[in-house]
Amino acid sequence: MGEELLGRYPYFLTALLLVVGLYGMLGKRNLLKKLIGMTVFQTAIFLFFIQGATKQGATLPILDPRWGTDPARYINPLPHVLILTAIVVAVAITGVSFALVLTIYRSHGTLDEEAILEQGRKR
Amino acid sequence: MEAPFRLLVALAVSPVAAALIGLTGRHPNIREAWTLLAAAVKAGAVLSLLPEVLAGRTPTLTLLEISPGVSLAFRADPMGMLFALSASLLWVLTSLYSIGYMRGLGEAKQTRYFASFALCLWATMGIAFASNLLTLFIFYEILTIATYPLVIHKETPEAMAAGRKYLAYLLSGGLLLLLAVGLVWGLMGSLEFQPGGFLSGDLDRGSLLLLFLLFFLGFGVKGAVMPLHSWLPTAMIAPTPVSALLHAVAVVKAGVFGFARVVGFVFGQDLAAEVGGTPVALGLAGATILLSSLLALHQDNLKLRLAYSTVGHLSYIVLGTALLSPSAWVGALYHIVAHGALKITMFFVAGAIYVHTHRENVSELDGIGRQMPLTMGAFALVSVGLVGLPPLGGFVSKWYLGLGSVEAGEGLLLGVLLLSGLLNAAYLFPIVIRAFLAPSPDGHRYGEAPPLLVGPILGAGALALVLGLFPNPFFSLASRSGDVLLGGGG
Amino acid sequence: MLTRHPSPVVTTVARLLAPLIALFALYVVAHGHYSPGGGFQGGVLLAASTLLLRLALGEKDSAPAFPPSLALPMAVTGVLLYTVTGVVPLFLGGGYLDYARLPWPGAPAPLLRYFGILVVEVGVALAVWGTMVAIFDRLARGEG
Amino acid sequence: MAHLPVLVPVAYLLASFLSVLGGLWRDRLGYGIALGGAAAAALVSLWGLLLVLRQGTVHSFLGGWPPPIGIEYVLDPLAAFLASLVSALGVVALVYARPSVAREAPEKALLFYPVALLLLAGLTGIVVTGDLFNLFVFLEIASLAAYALLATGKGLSPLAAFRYLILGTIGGSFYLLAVGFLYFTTGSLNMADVAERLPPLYESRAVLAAAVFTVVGLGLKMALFPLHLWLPDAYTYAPSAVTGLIAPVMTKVMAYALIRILLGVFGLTYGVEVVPLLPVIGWLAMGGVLVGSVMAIAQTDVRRMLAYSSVAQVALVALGVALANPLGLVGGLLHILNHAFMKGCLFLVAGGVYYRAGVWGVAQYAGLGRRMPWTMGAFTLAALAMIGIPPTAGFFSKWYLVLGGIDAGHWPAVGVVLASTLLTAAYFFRVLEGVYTREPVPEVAAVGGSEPPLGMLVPTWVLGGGVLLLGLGNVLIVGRVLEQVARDLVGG
Repeated sequence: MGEELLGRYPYFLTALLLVVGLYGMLGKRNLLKKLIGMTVFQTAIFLFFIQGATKQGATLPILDPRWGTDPARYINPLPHVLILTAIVVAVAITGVSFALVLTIYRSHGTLDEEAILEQGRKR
Repeated sequence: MEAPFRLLVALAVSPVAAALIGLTGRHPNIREAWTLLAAAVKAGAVLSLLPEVLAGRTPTLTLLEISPGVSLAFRADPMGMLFALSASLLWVLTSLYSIGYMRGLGEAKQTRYFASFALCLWATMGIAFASNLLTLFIFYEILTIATYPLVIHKETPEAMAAGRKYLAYLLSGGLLLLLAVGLVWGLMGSLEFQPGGFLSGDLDRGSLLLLFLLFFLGFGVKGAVMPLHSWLPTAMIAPTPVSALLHAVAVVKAGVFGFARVVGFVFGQDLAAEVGGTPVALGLAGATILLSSLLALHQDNLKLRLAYSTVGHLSYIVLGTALLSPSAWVGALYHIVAHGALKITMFFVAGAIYVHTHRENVSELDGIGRQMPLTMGAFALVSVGLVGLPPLGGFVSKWYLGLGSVEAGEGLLLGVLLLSGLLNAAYLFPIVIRAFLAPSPDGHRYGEAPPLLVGPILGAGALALVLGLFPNPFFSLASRSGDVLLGGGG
Repeated sequence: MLTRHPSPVVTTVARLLAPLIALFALYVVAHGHYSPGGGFQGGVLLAASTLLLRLALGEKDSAPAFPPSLALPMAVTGVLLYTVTGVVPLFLGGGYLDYARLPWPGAPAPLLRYFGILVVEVGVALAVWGTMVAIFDRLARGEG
Repeated sequence: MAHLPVLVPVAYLLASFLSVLGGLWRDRLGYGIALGGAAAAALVSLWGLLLVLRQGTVHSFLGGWPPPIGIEYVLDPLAAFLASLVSALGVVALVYARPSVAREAPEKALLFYPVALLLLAGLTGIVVTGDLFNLFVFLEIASLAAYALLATGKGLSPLAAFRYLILGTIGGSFYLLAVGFLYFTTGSLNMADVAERLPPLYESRAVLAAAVFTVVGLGLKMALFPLHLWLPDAYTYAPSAVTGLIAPVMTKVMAYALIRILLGVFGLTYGVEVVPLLPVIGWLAMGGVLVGSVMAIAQTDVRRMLAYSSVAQVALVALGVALANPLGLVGGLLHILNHAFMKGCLFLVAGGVYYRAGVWGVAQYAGLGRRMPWTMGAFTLAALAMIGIPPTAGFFSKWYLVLGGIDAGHWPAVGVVLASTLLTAAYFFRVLEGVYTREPVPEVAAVGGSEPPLGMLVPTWVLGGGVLLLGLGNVLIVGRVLEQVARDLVGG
């Protein structure tokens, strides 16, 4: 049992980060803290992909004359490529969310969700 | 012209008219001309189909597929013809009357009124000629929606409340029907009407009974079978021509007609008897006949009294259908026509009195018969018919209904019919007596109503008389339908 | 609006560092198609060099190095470069991004693939560079 | 032409970037390019639909690499059907947007059209891609564009968009997580390939995790009850041109993605027999229909009412899928199409009313029937269709859903579909009563309130007329496209 847990520690770390991120996104009232939570959340998923690509005793997926084309010698490059794309997506989302946060701050003067809603109701 | 084309004309003329009415709403004369023209064309088209139907042919028209394996399709069989003919002939009279009534009262939003009216008649034709359940259902729902603007026509809070009640009742009824139609499709994979029914006898009895009750309740809402009737008296807030044509002929009859269609062409006599749903229908219909007559006795408002009377007479038709005996079937179908002509006359009279004197309560009608002799004379005549005495149309249908209940061995129901005849007399004759014999309370003398109102009254009254003296061709349509379904009658 | 950093140490180091970063970025872009690197990474580094100047010198003084109005058109041009390189083979009977079908007379397919991907990487680099700078400029000015 | 499927999203992308450049130079050029690109994409999609129906599914391999190595784009009947729907509605919305954006968000006009095209690129990309990860990328492109567009309104609009962004990102990330689990268990990202490799792995816990994350992630994106909380605010505060573009198609495409992955990749057996995913979705959907409709009745703002109604209607789509039989799926898919037209029309009407009368409130719609007869005529038609009055389109999706429910013997589902009719009637007749029987409120009477310009009225009626034609012609779509699709996905 203990060994099984140890063998899967990356999963648990991923899950932990996911939960931390989710808490930030849903539990915090400050919009910027929500964004921080979102970044943690996304990073957790990136790490999940990266750890899934690793192999014991393998190296970077660049053709090495010593190993030839033996797939066991190279880590799986595909998840890295996927995550590279996912990072681009995440950057774009973060950019848009920064823009949104700025707009909100300029029109409401606060980043506290409840306070903004209160203002919105009054108008 | 080919028969299918005439069938198409009979159907399509109304929506076209509705569109034209909407577009020419600013010119009342042109607008009313469209109504009259459409009514005339429709009646003509339906009449032109009559010889072929009487000759035993069934013109059909299939438009387009609306669900895989089910088409928007129509057929003019005797039963549908009977309903379509009565509705379209009475539309001509109602159109004339409407113009007199609406102008007499200076009503607002007449464009919406006439356009909705045209749409209602369109839906009624669709129901009459539908050759499968889905087509019937589609027009049934269109009828529900098209009648709504007429119910709320006055736009007073009471009218709006009546409209909501109307929608709540009828849309719910429509849902039961939709479920029933869906079940039929699920069970049989077909929705085409077949004389004698198309539901297979091998089906599980429980689901058949459920199906029968769903159909009964679904159509029963529109047919105002108690305890589903309460929208109808409320809807009497609509202008009188609406009450006359829709709440005595088209809408409510669509309910009972649909029920008859389902009993005859979906279940068939044998299966309907076997399933065991008919006692429910008979019981509720019988109770409705008596209760509504008793309630009618208490109504001082003339239109409400007529409305309760309508509730009762609709159940005559339900009763006749559910008796499953040839004579009762013929009587029920004939009552669709006969009651239509009788009741529309009565509503016309009520409306004429209202337009002319602004009175709507029975207690205010003392002596009015002497001032409006033609109007009240017609009322007196059709009262006799509605009670079921010769020589009017009501006698023919009640006679066959009575005969049918004897055939079916339901002596109790014969008693119900006779008792209700007495009750009819009890709530109708006092009106006539008051109108002609009681002294006028005030000195004000009213003359006869305007010709545009009196004309249709006399026309409808005459039709009711003709239906008693010369029952054909309606009677032969009814008995042909009975022949096809139940192998006998008349 | 960002202003010039008061310390000459910061401004000088930034001005020294920025071209080096940009140079390294070009190397990364150029190597992307057969070793680690590529348009995206290179583009981010290029953006980093620009942003370093922006942070140290402020928007006005860094404008000669990279005019703010250039960012959006550059980003769009980069994407177009990518997309057009992808679409051209489509009209020449190949698939989307099928570089072997690029219309370069006489060039063998492997060479076409080699340069096709390079063009795409350059497009990506431009797009990333432009986008990052555009986002930064807008946020720095406090626009949504 | 073998590469048709790629062309649609790429056409949008190209047009989007060109229209940025064009728009920087001349505002009208930017709009012209955007509209031209959208029209071209719509033509290509429709052509693709005809081609696919005649010749069968078209596969296209990016870069010439066949799957499972390369990314594959697939134009099958379902994809072609949805791509046509999305792109056709895109054209309608862009035509409408011109006057509407100029009125409601003039300062955002420059970037509106490129971002709208980006949204359409994302949506059509989701539709045509045959690759799980590529779907994620398009999902996020579409969502990003949607966040940006929805934030352009006034008042709480940016906050609503921000909340949508947070929840949408959770949804997208969950989906990405699901893709990760699928990739690590099957070693492939191609949908068809994964579908082939999955059956022996049905008992794996990783596959279960993938399925659950897919349902939750895409459920968030499609606003499946109880994950719909972002939707009402987002739709309420956005400019009408944006809702007119997003409301009809966005959640539907997400529903499509769910159908694709749940039925196409995991398969019916997995979703029903191995793990009761579809039944659970069914019960959630039933809750959504009821809650969404009841909430819609309680609203005083027309946009909010329509938004809650969308929650209910998307749930109807999900319900059709969850019935897991051909008739139910046909109903659900047909409802995607029908609801896009009905709800699009209603939102366009709301925008038209705001354009002329400056009001959003249900109560302030009073008396508009007389002042804007054509606009309100379209509203009435679409409202009747939403209720499900024959022969409008809405009736027929209800009809197939009821048939599907009966076929499955799923009586609660049948009851919910029927009950939704009454609830929908309740909130629409509330509006219609006021529109046709009351006098205009003073603020409306003061500004007049005539018909909106033709640029808005024509798109509104294109959708309104579509509601009627789609009803009468539903067999054309059901018989030629949907029945085949439903057979392929759920058998029978």
